[in-house]
Amino acid sequence: MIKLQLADFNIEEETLALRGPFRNTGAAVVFLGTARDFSKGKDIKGLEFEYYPGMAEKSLERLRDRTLKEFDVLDVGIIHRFGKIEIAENIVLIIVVSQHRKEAFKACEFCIDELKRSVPIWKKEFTVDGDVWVEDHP
Amino acid sequence: MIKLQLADFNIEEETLALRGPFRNTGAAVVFLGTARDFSKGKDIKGLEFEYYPGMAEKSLERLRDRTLKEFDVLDVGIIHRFGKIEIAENIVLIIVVSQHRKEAFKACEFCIDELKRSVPIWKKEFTVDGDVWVEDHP
Amino acid sequence: MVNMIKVLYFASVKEKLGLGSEAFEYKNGLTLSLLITRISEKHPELRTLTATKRFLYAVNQEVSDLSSTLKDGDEVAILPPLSGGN
Amino acid sequence: MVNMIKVLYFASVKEKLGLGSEAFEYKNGLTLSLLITRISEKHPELRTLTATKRFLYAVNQEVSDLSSTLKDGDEVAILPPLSGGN
Repeated sequence: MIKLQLADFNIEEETLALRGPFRNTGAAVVFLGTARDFSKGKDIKGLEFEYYPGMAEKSLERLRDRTLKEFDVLDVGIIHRFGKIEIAENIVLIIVVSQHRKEAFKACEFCIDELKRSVPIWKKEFTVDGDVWVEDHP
Repeated sequence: MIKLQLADFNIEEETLALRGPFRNTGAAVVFLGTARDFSKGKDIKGLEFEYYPGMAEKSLERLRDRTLKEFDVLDVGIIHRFGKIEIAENIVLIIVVSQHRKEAFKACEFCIDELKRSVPIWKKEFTVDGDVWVEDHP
Repeated sequence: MVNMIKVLYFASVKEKLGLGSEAFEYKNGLTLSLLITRISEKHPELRTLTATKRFLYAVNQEVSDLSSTLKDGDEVAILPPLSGGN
Repeated sequence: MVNMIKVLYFASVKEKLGLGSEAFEYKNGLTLSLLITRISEKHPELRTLTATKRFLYAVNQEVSDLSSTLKDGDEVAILPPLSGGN
């Protein structure tokens, strides 16, 4: 399950949907990325995300496929929001369901690291000193 | 936040409650443990959890304190259910909120590993061959 | 003067004994180790359990060494191998 | 025959140029590298951006080497350093 959406998401509903078909799920590891009010010494008032339509979806699908291939997990879901996002709001959700927890932790961390590295999504920070497109990997 | 409860829990609500006071939360890592229908070669029909009242709560509080001390995270929540649990139902939820994700992943995995090792909670598996208290570490 | 120790049983032990707790009396210095021996003598089925599995013992809800000395009113718990989580 | 390449701009580049996409015409074999040079000549402000930052380039939504040869109708995208996630 891959989604690029404007709307917020509900962790409970998304996790339940991903686990739905599996009675052999023993573990789910969820990563939630949210908008912080402070980053690298600057106060942040809000964020905006832009993506490359078409390529971003393909990159996310590829990342999901790769995670399923490289780790012993049952399913992977990735949701990334775009548009304006207020402080404390949700940005990104990654859910990995598996039989055993070790693989789920590894796969989930891999997924968010790779997303930041390879998916064409850009973040703009609104700060008191002006608006800046973030162009370094955290 | 530490809870030992009979009732199910909602991941969204618990995560939101834990993140509530923090505007500097950039990451939440959640571990959800659920009841699998299969374990070590046996079909499982259901589970039951028993705990040592008083000591289990203290162990969970201590585990939370230790996680907060050893990792650079903002807060940790642990919920473990007791009583009878059906296949596919939730068992345990660990939520770690932090400014950065690496620490949240490490802290969350530490927390579930330690919970299994040190908190006086016992699991009984109902199988086709009879009921068994599980007495080995997964 | 007679001292009392409360002993709690959980999970497999509770089920095997059909008993969640019981009291043990003693007159002079008692270690956790000696108490376990007395419990095993009273419940021979427990001897098998504790010999083959990695049990822990708690005194007043703290995991304790077998050499610990007990005092009147202590709560001792026999903890079968833990299996919380999922 | 005149060939056309569609070029897409995102984030900081789009904002700097005030432009999300534009078309480039060419008559014979064109590499991605040569196209980037033409873009930089047309938009000098982009030269600074690409010189100081780690940019990627995509051809038809696949990250591509600067040596790639382009063909009529290709979609080229200038990708500023990525910063999705949180």
